[in-house]
Amino acid sequence: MSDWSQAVSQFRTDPKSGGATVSGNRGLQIEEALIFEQDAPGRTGVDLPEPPAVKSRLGGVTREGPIGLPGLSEPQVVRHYTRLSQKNYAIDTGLYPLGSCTMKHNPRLNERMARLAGFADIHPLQPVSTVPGALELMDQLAHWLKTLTGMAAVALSPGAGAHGELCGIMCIRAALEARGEKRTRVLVPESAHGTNPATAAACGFTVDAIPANADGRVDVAALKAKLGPDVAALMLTNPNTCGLFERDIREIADAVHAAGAFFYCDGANFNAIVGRVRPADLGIDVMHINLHKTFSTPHGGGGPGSGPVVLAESLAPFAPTPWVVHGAKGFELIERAQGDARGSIGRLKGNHGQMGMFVRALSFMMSHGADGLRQVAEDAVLNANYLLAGLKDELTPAFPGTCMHEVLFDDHFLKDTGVSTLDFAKAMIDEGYHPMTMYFPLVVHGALLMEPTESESRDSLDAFIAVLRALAKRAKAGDAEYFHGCPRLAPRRRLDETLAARKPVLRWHPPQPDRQAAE
Amino acid sequence: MSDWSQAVSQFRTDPKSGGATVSGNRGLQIEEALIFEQDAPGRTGVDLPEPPAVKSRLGGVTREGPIGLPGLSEPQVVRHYTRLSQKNYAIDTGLYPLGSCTMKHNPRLNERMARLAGFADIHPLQPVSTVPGALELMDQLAHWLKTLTGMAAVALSPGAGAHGELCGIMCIRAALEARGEKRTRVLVPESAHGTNPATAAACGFTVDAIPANADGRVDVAALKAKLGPDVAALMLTNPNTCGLFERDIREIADAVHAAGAFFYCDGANFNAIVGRVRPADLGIDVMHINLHKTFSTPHGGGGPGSGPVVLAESLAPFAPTPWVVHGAKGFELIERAQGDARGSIGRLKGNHGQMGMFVRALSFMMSHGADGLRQVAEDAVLNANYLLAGLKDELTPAFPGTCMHEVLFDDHFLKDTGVSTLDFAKAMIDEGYHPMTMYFPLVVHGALLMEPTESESRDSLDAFIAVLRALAKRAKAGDAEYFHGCPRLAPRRRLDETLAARKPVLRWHPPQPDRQAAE
Amino acid sequence: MRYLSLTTADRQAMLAAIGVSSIDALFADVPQAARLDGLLDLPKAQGELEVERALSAMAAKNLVAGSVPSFVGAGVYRHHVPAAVDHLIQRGEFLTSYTPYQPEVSQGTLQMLFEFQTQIALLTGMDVANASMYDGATACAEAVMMANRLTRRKKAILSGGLHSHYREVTRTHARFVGFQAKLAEPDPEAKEDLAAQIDANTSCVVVQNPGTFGQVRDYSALADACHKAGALLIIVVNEAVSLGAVKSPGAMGADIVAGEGQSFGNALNFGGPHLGLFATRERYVRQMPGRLVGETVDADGRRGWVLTLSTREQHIRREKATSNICTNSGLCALAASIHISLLGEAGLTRLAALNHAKATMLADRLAAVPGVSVVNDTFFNEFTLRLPKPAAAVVERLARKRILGGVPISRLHPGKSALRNLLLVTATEMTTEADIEAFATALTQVLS
Amino acid sequence: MRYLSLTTADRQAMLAAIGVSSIDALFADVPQAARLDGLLDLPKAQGELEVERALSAMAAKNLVAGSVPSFVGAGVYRHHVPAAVDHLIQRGEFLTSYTPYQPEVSQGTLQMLFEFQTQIALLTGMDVANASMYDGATACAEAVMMANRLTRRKKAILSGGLHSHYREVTRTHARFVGFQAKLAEPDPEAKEDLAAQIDANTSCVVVQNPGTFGQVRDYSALADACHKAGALLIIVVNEAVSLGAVKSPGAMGADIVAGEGQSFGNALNFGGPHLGLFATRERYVRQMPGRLVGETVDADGRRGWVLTLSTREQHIRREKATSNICTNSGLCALAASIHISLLGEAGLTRLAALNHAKATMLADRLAAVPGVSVVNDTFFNEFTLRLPKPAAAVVERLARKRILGGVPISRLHPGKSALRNLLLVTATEMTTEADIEAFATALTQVLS
Ligand SMILES: Cc1ncc(COP(=O)(O)O)c(C=O)c1O
Ligand SMILES: Cc1ncc(COP(=O)(O)O)c(C=O)c1O
Repeated sequence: MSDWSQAVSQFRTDPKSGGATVSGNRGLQIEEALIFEQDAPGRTGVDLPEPPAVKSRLGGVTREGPIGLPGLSEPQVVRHYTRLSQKNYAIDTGLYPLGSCTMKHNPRLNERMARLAGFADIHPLQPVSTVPGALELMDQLAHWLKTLTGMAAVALSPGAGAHGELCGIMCIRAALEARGEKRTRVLVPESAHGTNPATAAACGFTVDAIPANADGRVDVAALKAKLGPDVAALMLTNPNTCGLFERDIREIADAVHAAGAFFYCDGANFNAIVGRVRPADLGIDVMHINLHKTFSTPHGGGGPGSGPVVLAESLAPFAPTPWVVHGAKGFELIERAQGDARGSIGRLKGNHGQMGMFVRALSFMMSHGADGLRQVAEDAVLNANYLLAGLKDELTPAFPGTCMHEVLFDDHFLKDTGVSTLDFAKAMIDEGYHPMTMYFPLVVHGALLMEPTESESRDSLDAFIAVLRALAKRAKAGDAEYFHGCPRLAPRRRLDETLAARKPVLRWHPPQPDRQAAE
Repeated sequence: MSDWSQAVSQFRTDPKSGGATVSGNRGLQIEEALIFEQDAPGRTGVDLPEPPAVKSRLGGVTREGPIGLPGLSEPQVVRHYTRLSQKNYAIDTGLYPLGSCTMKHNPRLNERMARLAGFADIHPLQPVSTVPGALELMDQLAHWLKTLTGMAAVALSPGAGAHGELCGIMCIRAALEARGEKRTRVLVPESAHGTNPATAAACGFTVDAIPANADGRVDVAALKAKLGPDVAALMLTNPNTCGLFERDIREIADAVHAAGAFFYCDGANFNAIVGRVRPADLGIDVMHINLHKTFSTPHGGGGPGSGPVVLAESLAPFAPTPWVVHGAKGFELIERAQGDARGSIGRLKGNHGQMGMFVRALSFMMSHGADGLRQVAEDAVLNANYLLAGLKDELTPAFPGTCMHEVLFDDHFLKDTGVSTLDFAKAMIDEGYHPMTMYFPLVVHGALLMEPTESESRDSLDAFIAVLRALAKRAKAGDAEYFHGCPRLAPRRRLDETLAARKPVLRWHPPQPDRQAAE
Repeated sequence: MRYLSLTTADRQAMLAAIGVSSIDALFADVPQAARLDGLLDLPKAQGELEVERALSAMAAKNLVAGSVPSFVGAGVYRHHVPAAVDHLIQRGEFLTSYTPYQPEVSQGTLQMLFEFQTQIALLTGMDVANASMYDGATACAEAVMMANRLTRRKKAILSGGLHSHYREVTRTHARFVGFQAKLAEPDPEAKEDLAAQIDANTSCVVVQNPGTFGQVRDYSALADACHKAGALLIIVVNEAVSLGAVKSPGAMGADIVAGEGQSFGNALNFGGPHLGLFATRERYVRQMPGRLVGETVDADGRRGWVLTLSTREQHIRREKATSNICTNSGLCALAASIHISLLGEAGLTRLAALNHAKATMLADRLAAVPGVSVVNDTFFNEFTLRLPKPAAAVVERLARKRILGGVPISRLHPGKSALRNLLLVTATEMTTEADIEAFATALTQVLS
Repeated sequence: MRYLSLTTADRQAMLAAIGVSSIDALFADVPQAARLDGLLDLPKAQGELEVERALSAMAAKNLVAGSVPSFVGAGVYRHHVPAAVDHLIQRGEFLTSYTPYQPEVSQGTLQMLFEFQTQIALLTGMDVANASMYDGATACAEAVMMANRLTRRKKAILSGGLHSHYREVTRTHARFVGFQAKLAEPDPEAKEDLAAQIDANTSCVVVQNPGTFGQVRDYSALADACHKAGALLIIVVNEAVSLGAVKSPGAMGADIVAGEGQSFGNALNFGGPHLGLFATRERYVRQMPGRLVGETVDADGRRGWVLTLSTREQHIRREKATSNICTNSGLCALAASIHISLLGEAGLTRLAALNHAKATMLADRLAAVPGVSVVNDTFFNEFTLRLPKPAAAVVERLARKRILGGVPISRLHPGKSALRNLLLVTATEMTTEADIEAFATALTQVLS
């Protein structure tokens, strides 16, 4: 290579923008090209034996031409993903106060348990007689979930919370059909998570929004006014997405039931009440549980999750297959909507659900026990209220009083500062914190929703409070420009989302021959 | 807490020194207190059952008062070490050109193999009859090492390279004693690693330095002049620490042997020749092998290593116990200097050596095979020479010609720039590179010793060359001040080593009560 | 409790700082009748050792596939996953992060997903792929619903060669979402003529390649037929390794590819979590479900990645979203992407060839067992056997001999007497000659 | 080859850039006669799957301690290591870094070692500890050599309660380094009077606590005796968990503590790698072997850590160094440090109490086996039994019953008939009541 400097040109930036190095790297923050840009033809990170020569049985339906995958060695691959990982924030690296997401500690024991060969290396379609331990585990998990919620049955197969919602709403529809009713409306509070209306709509229902009252809860009068013979269900999150317990929930449940509708609860916030309140005692008919929130199966940068759905007696017969049941000779697996399961809505997912997540969740539950889980709820709520207490005079709480496991602020404290909720969040990044959930729920202006979870220590909360207070002071002191430029210290500064959406580049393309020549 | 800002005061720095955040964090680079500063009494990260009540059998020899260990939860501990890890450079994160250290890729397969319960969960003192697979593994490893080196025997137990040196020199002394000779001097080239003279001295020998000639190799005439009846051994590194093959090595061996002395080879650089040259064919009598270099067992931030010693027929009877031998009923373990092993120097280490490292090394060898290991040497040498070719007109090679697996530069290219080798190295840190070995070997001025290993791709070398060239240009252009201030982008700027040595603070102490009050 | 960071003293001090006298005060909004005073009837907290022992005991009751010769496939495959994969996906920065909503501190996940999208697009021969779905079966249902939206039609024709779970999941959606799912008869010989069934209401035809009976077909003609009728062709791939050898769905003219990516980087896990794949043509991208990562630049002009086109998604569009999906299979996508990166072009094509060769050897050997014949004229790494007896009982007896002898078709399509004697068997690179011999011997015994 | 990053094309291009025609040119300095033209007689490269299968087959031949009731200790202990430990030590930034020579990019390792040094100092009751040695036995030999340097004397007295490996390693050093190692008779009852043996040439006395026969003693009086005679007291601890219950060596007046830290965070590993511990008084620090991490500040005044006092070490002092040690046991120290951090004060004291309670239960039960008596008047978690028969054969027969019944003293001290019937048995928190019962039953059978 005659001009070596080309070898690093990709990442070099304008020195004045903080990229004062030749390589574009900044100490341990190292730039990393796409795998496709690291290709050398023929190279591989996996050694496989020469395949024995056989006559092809593909019937001539063979791939023509190369796939286009790059060739890298194992050292390159390990380094690539190690470097990429270092560009992420994570619970393991710091407080992750993403409201509604319950980013708690993920115990490594659970990872080890999920990797036991007896769980990880069994096939969903090997004879049921060879997997009694797997069915036992599913049954145990079901037992814990039913006991914690007070519900009659649980459908384990949904793949995440939204999938659980789909499951619940389908069961409701099936129950209504079994009654011979065709109801068309589902009531959803304005503060609900987007999956709630999306689910209801996906199942063919009209979504009817119910407003919040001044203290951040369902307006019961408005709700009652909307109830009627065409209402199939109410979908309510409790504690709700403002971090508040719906204190009129039993009255709401009674009204819903009186109208002949079902009461669906979004259980994403179950962490606030686990072990202290059983949803069944609140009049709830069906609720999904995000195992990847309350029961700590890792989020993994976007899944996998697991969204079991607990069901009251009235909805239990409609639960999707497969069912694990206690048979004469031990556990049995009913895979089809027949026999005992003839009322089932049928299959919602391939195989038997997120087994790997079941193991982790059960390991979490067994580790905590009945006592520890109750303490989880209490500590989660205590931590959120401690944040509220530490911040309430500097930030503006959206609603008066205490909160549950998460605390909601609005952007009043930033009024006339020229600093937006987004700017404030980006300044938190430079301070070493992942921002809270922003602009959600939609019911308050410029929402900042913070959920510390029970995992955080008091020291950790103290430091977080100190930083947010200092930032709020700085914003109020008129230093808007500072905020507009944040983050400055993260792997990237603010990214142009508009450009991304306007001219979508959703995959890598090989450089055009002419561009290549020019380079 | 009335003044929240105390919660982050520990890490806050002067804004002008780049620490422009309240927390002292810089985006994903997060400050982390000592575990002792995160204590809460009674807290623990391990749940153990209440011990059954028993009558103490400690005879009253019980601990008085608290130990002083801090109490942290598991989430805190996981975050603590995750954050600490992020303050390290590693092979997994980038090129690690530390000359003489052979920082190559550490395959994860080897980690998995070492953790197989059949290797990791067996006790060194459980009956030998219950561990035939362990002895087989040791025997296999010995077979590979003997075949690769052409030597008659191997002592597996030494804990690292320096321990292997001790083993080798002790065997030489035992052999001399067996011959009834008491020789007192050991010859060691000036370029040798510090462990060589330290080892010889530890075994009671006088160390006699031999100079290098102008082309970076042993001055054979000077060597011969030093040989005599009181010389016990020559300790030579080959390829030597200048990255050069001792081309007169057979002449040297002959001269050493003619003088009745033994030829010890420091095998730290075996990576350069594995599969292409057998040390036995060079006339070497004994050599240690750093499994944590050539055979890729991970360095782990300072060990554990493993330093098996291969021995010629003449020294084999003196090898330390334990020995794995082929007995009538399969493998046997001789743990004492008796029977066949009656000439053994005895035990050098507890138990049977670094089994965990043996598994990793054998896994590495089997993965590469005879063909792959030869390619390792070739690629290691090729990569080093490619660096030399890419840098030789900008930096100053210490010696003319090509090199072996590492390339040595001196600091001539920095002459009159006001930039030292150390400054240059610290600038590399900002560029995202670990510095090379510096100021070693001692035979050239301001040495820069670079060993890329076979793991690096050509792209990686190209980028490295480009950066070093740019830095060299910058130094020559007179920008000394830039270099003196480096690193600026690492977790810490230059650390005051003089202060550390002058007023050693080697452990944490609880804050003094009066200081506490003042804070 | 090892996972809780507050001490009793902390709790007291914090309650004081909050200004309440007890934790109960913070639960004051809970209706009196719903407050649990005591503990629920569940075990108390346990240490790691106890939990480990209890769960290990459960795990030990299962017959581990890797401990015996195993020939079970049918959409879930036992491939060798390099050790580096599991090592890397366990890095806390990947494992314990959320969906990358804050791109400045999520570039790791975002770049990885962008690479994953590209890999899947290349493998399937399509323009774009999303960042994953729950699994192949749900991806299939979503593909049908996307076709319904695109064509504004409401009838899907599902091949008899499509995996029964995929058919059932789609049928469940059809009932509740409100469209028609026409399920063709199970078709072991892959002779069905779906083109003939397309009508003006047909939004899409769904075929699987290799089919669930193992047959390999070129669906180019079917693609033409679909397009002529204004319908879309959806091709399902659930053995993703086949894409290293078999003509890609894109090359056949598929409009949407729905698939299962478990074969790359993911363990059997008794069926989950697995990895839904979803790819389509560029022109359809705004009707795609799921997350998409796109390239952009930051304030300094540096390349970077963000979640994009979110106006399709529930958190922006709510009831008008293309799907309700939120959490998907990010970490499984990472595992797959790492495995594909390790394989590269050379590794994947060899892996596919090796699978095919092993299956061929298996087929030849089993065909020699008296009474056994191979149904398939074509296959990649699995195929259907016709036995002289009901397959379910045979598999049960093989299991007692510690051989996992494949999937009886009756497990997938119960109650169909014509299929009762069919057995689906699979070989991968993990299959040894000794495994094949053990299987053939045991099968001979069981059948005689 | 998966670990090599150069392709054939790369190699060609690079040779051209270097200006040589073939790779052989770069090996031109190798004497002709020593050049290997072909490949050595060793197997060729193998894939992960093949290597994994071969090594797994070897591993499967061993009796895994955790799969049976196990009572083997004698310096290597089977404790429960929390899953977080192995997870964290496998992070590439710890696993694949070198000795922290460049402190600015090694603060992770350095801070961890500083914490480790503090933990060990606290546990042993000493002022300072180093960053680790190879293992307990080599640490013991180094401690003796350090005492020799400090006292300028050359005679060490080694207790009969010191682990035989430690005694032998020290003796090997004595022979070649040139000092006298006086080995007291093995002393199951811990009745020896070493104070009486101290003379004007004695540099140190080395005792182990708990001793290798399990006895616990307070060595305060011996410390006084040593100091009066100008000698040093070295206390060896090889069951580090005992420090959670037993009076610390520092409190007894030890000058140097050498020990084995494997009990914390490290697996049995058939005996290695383990973790040498080394602690001493502040005034002796400049004669310490091994790495030391010290606190300092950086150019911005921020606290940070560096390797320090390197003028003791081989890379600076060469033949005048305090020891030749270079690579030590960094990652094992990390594992131990994480485990100790997880335990904390509360966890460690409980762990120690639990070990003691289990051992007490075991001793009471085994003492009830006909013909068996407990030798010890005191113990922590292991003790010596006197059997009516040679212990080695008993252990062999127990192993055939799948019980690892401890270490026959004859394995540590062969050829001493008085010790032939002695058996050293150990209990830890891993020992269950069922294990104890199984052991007692089997021992009863074997002895009857
Ligand atoms: C309140 C609420 N409901 C539903 C969901 C959707 O759950 P999932 O992402 O598991 O599909 C979420 C997830 O963030 C949520 O916060
Ligand atoms: C040339 C040389 N010899 C000896 C050693 C010492 O080896 P170890 O650190 O394994 O004790 C080294 C280690 O860096 C070395 O480079």
